[in-house]
Amino acid sequence: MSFPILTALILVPAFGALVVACLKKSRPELVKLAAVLTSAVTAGMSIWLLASFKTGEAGYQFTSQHEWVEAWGISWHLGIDGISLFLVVLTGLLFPIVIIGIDPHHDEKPYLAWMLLLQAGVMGSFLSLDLFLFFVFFEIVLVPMYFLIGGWGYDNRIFAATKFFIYTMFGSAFMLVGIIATALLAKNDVGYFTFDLVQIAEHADFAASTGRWLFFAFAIAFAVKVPLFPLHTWLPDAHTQAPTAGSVVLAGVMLKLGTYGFLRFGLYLFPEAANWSKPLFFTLATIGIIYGAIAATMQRDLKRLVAYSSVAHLGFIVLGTFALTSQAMTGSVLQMINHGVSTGALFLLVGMIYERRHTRLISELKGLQKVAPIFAAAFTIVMLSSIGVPGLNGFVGEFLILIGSFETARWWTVVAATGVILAALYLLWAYQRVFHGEPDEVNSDFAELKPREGGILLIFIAAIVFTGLYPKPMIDRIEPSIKSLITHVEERSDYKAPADDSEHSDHMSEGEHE
Amino acid sequence: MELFVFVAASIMVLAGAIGVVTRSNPVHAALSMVLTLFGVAVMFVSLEAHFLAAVQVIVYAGAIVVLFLFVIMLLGVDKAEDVHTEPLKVQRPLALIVATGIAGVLIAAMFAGRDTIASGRASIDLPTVEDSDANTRQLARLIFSDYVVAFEVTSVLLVIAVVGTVLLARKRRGEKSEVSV
Amino acid sequence: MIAALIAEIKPNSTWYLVLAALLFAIGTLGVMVRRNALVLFMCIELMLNAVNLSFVALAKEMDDINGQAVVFFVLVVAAAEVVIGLGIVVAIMRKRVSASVDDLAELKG
Amino acid sequence: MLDHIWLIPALPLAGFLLILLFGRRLGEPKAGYLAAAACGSAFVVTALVWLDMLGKDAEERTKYLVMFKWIPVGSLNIDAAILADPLSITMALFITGIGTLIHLYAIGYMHGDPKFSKFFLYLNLFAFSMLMLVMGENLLVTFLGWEGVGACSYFLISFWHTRDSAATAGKKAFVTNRVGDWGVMMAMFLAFSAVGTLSYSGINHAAENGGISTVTATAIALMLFIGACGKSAQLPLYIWLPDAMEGPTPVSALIHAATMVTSGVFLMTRMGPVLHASYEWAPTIIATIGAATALFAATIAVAQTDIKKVLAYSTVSQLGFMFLAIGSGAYVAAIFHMVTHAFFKALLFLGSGSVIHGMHHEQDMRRMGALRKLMPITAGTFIIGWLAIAGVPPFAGFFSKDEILLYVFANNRALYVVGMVTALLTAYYMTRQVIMVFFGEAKWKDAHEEHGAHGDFVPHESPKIMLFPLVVLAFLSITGGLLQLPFSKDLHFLEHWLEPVVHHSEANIKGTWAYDNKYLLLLAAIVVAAIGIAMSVAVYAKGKAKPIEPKVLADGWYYDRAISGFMGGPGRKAFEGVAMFDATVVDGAVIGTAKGVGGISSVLRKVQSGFVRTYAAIIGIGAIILLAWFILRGVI
Repeated sequence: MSFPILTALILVPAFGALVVACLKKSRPELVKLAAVLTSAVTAGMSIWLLASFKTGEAGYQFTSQHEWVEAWGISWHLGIDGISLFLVVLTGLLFPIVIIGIDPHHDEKPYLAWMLLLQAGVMGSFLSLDLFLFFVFFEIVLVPMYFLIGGWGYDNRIFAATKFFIYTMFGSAFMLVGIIATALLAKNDVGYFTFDLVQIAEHADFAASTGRWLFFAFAIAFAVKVPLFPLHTWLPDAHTQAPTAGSVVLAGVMLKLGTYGFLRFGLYLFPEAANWSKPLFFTLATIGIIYGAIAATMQRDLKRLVAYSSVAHLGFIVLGTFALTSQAMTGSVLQMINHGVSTGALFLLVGMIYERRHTRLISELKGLQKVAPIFAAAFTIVMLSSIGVPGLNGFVGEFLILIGSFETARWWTVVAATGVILAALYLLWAYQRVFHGEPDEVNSDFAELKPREGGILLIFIAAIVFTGLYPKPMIDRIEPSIKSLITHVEERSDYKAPADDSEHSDHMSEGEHE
Repeated sequence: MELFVFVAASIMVLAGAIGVVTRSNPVHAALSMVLTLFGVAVMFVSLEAHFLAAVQVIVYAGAIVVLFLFVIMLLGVDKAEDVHTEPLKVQRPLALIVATGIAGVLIAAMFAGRDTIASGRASIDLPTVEDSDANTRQLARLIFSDYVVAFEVTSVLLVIAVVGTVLLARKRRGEKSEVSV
Repeated sequence: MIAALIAEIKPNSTWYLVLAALLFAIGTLGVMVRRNALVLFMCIELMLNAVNLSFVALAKEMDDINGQAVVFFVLVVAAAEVVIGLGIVVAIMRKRVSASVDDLAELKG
Repeated sequence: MLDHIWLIPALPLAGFLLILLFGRRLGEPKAGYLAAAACGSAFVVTALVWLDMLGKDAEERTKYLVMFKWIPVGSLNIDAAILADPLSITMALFITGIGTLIHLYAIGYMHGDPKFSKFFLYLNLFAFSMLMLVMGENLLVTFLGWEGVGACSYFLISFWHTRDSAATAGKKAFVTNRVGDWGVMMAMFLAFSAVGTLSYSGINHAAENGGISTVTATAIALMLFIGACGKSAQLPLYIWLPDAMEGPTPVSALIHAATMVTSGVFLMTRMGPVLHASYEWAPTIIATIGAATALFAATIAVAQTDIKKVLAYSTVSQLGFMFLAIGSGAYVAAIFHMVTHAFFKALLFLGSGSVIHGMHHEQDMRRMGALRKLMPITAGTFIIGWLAIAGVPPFAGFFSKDEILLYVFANNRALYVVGMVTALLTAYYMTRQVIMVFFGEAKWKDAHEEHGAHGDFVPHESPKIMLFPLVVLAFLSITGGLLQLPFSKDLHFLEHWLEPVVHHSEANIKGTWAYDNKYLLLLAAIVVAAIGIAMSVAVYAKGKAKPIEPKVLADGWYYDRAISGFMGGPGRKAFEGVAMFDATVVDGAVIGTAKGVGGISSVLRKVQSGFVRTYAAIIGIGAIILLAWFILRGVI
């Protein structure tokens, strides 16, 4: 019996939250120390997990399974594979960075406790292999986020927090029904009543119509979370009003719960329905890409702009997910990480601008590049990553998604690729208005990056550049799981993946070398 | 003779009931209720439920009404309520309609369900109710056999009620009562 | 003749039930129109009595003593209810002067 | 030496990293020398590689070097690999060569700029990206360079970002290029789905052996051409290039004349076999757009007054020539013209930069004149550049342009006429520029007295470090024609050199009328150039006729203005409409639902009056309804 690393990944931050909540408010340094320590331990464990993950294996690793509510077939079943590995690592690393790097300004104790609880919830969602357990974590995540937005957000925070909570709950309600119905309907095929994801996915054989209903019950929850057009309007409000840390976490890992859910639950449980409904998702994703980009172009608030750009980026991820080719789906998983890193960094930068100028309105800012060139350079790199310039991480994911989707969703891809043009348009235009030009009086004493801020951004930029130049280590770990998922879909639906004629290409590219 | 008893008891019951509803002074209302309760007790007798009739008189007329009167006196709320005005405009017409409606549907239900009662009669074991003690004996036998659990639970309920009332009504330390005992 | 005729008429269970229905209706009427909390309780007692009456009448009609057992329990529970209810009234009266239920409208939507 | 080709892009990259880390500490002028040294050493390595190649047989001149596996997913297997073959080494040679010269020039030109080291940071990054572009072994590595140069171009155009026009121009360049990038990406997707690889050898091999259907090949070729239109400023995407002149002049010379803008031509040459495998009308489209751009831009150049704008439109026009060559199957001629154009256009830009530098950042030619005496070396070299571009023998431009026109004549005579008209206009507007700047009266005196800004203003010659590159480039502009002399098959050095790359797709014009009478065409070209120069001299030097400079030409046929008008007007309105739609309809539906629920609740909550008696009445009503229901249903 080896060390239950996955359980520890969930329980350590949860325990940290408890400790932080119990500590005395009058000793802020102790509170901070406890929070930093637990999140650092979690980060360490996730790095250890990354190092000891067996590359090239498709199945779940480090699984741990314990009965929880035996009578209802609910178990504490955790596991990790290529799809969730990097999301878990990102969750593990993003939180300590955010906790160390961003100051909540007031009420630090509850803030840190909520952050740690949030981390535990997100970890649990990515690790759960039990439908019920997943739902529990999926919902737990909402509570700390609600309080973070509502407690530490900006002017209109209560409205945004409520909208976020109710909108997401609306989606989750469908999923809860879906989860219970799935477990009940799968009982005959599996042989016993269970919520275990793997058992249901491997043994259950839903009738086409049933599977589609169940799939859509799940899909609504995930589509809200992603968010997929037209269910996206909670996102700009939540992002704009959330404190910087909230935005970073929201963009970095929480939105991925939706796209991850599509992969882990949508496709895996209901391959036939997913394959059947993919034109719908292609269309919504493509609309989201174009529409999000256009809406982003016209935003006056920097944070709203980045939020709409998230809608566009996540459209790419959904497109790739449903394209069902190994390139596109690997690209989707990669893009989840990339978007987390680059959009997280963008929110961090916008947060820094707000700290200095107490405004996020583009029209209030001008000529910052002249007074803060290093800040501008950091912003530029992150922006180029978000635009998808090759050599930086954003491109790798986007390219893989598009080249893979081109095989199975040709015309959608042709349209979706124009989103790349629009991405350049809205980001560069915003950049020009904020950073270029001669700074006016209020902007001329804009402070340059502080060492702490620079250090944090350096981590992000290093990740951006490294992934852009050498994504192979990530791809090697993601791809086997994606391939087995595609095989799973092929076996259970009439979908046939495009022929993998690697002979052809190998002959070309390697035969002539040397 | 039975008709006479019934009519007399009915008049008692209805008059008392109307008194409860209409008398503005709560003390009068409580006394009107005594009339009703006696009327019902009389009817119990004529329906050969002797034990219940006795309990009705002792518990209701004896204990509950006295309790009411105690509370009224204790709290000094025996001043007449203004029954001639009604702050809620629709309340009185609505109440009349509802009351009439309830009487109507209940009676209608009764006539509609007469056949059910008639058909149910034969299937039930009939206890003999001839001598005056028989009723009490039978009831006692029933309560202490079939209903013994319910009976015990009821006693617990009574204890709880007593304890609860004491807790509710006791004066807290430092709290100045507006009503002096 | 008429007296004899009248003497022939025996009130059957329907009579009692009709009376019980009327009593119940008057009780509800009282609940709806009276404002004094104590009188409200009395009206509730009236309604309980109406129910008791119908139980006993039907017990006679159906020759089933179970009906009387139920009435017995109703009596006990009614007593408990009055005790608690009056306790609450006393507790409330500590805080406010009026016994009118219209003043207890804190749960207004 | 062929094993060390990785050094070629690596050296500028190292320069970039060094300046990134120590640039500020190095300061002026050390950072500039470091950058120039990085670029120069890359040139030396390239030259060594070239010599090494020369010593080998034609078949052995191709070298692949896989550095690492970049993006391997399933059947998609992309290596970070570079390729050295005659084509890429040709490109690398003039990129690093001209790049080094321009680095040196910039040390003088950027003197005193507060962001001196940053400028060289970008220049080295640009050199690296450009080398990755031309040396990429597959479309994706090329695309890495392609976007990299785009980004550098963006940085450098908006280098003086406090000027709004510079900032806008940079953004415009990037976004317009992105439109082209969409085409390149589409081409990559098509190639992958058709062939299963993105490597040039794989795609071209398939195209040569019929492994790609004609439809797909056409689609790939045209999509690549969209990309080339963006990068190489062809109709309808040329609009960014004239605006790009907002950047410092060395940038205009290096990026927007010599190297980056020619990458479209390079890419089409590289993928020549695919174009060859497509429908016949596909090359015709390319040739037609090239010819149209050439003529269109030449007409605009005639009426420009900004010294750099003339050169910018001239560049667009010359790039059109190169695409005309590509579309006519004259790949060697296209590359030839690209190289000579790099020489003389870089020379002209650097010359104009020298003038601007000497005139204290005055760019309006109407305020120049008679500068030849004050700036003798600048004037002399500029005149050489002028002769080269105007097509005067024996300068470089004459031979390369003639080579193109020869193939065009064989291919399509209508386009030949367009080409000749363009050549005439080119000679005309370049002569006009030379006269306005270096001859005639000194108009800068009045102009500056009017403004009163500089009381004792006298234009001065530029420092030596700026003049040295001018002299070298002038020499190359004179001798560049030697690469490919038309007189004998043996003198076709460039053609023999590039043979392994283009042999399949190059058009064969042997036996056509044009080939047999090529000296006649040569003579025609000389005559046309002479007429152009003569007309211009007559108008601008002798004043025999009024200059024809209609406003419609000065405004570039209003094309750019129409585009910006559309983007700023209806386009922006449409975008705003979408944003409004999102706020009102999509979000409105959400908020509306919430408000609806709230509204119903606020009505329903009135029922909760708080009066127990009312509740009792409602219970009573409920009881009545229930009982009545049961009675009516006969349940009781």
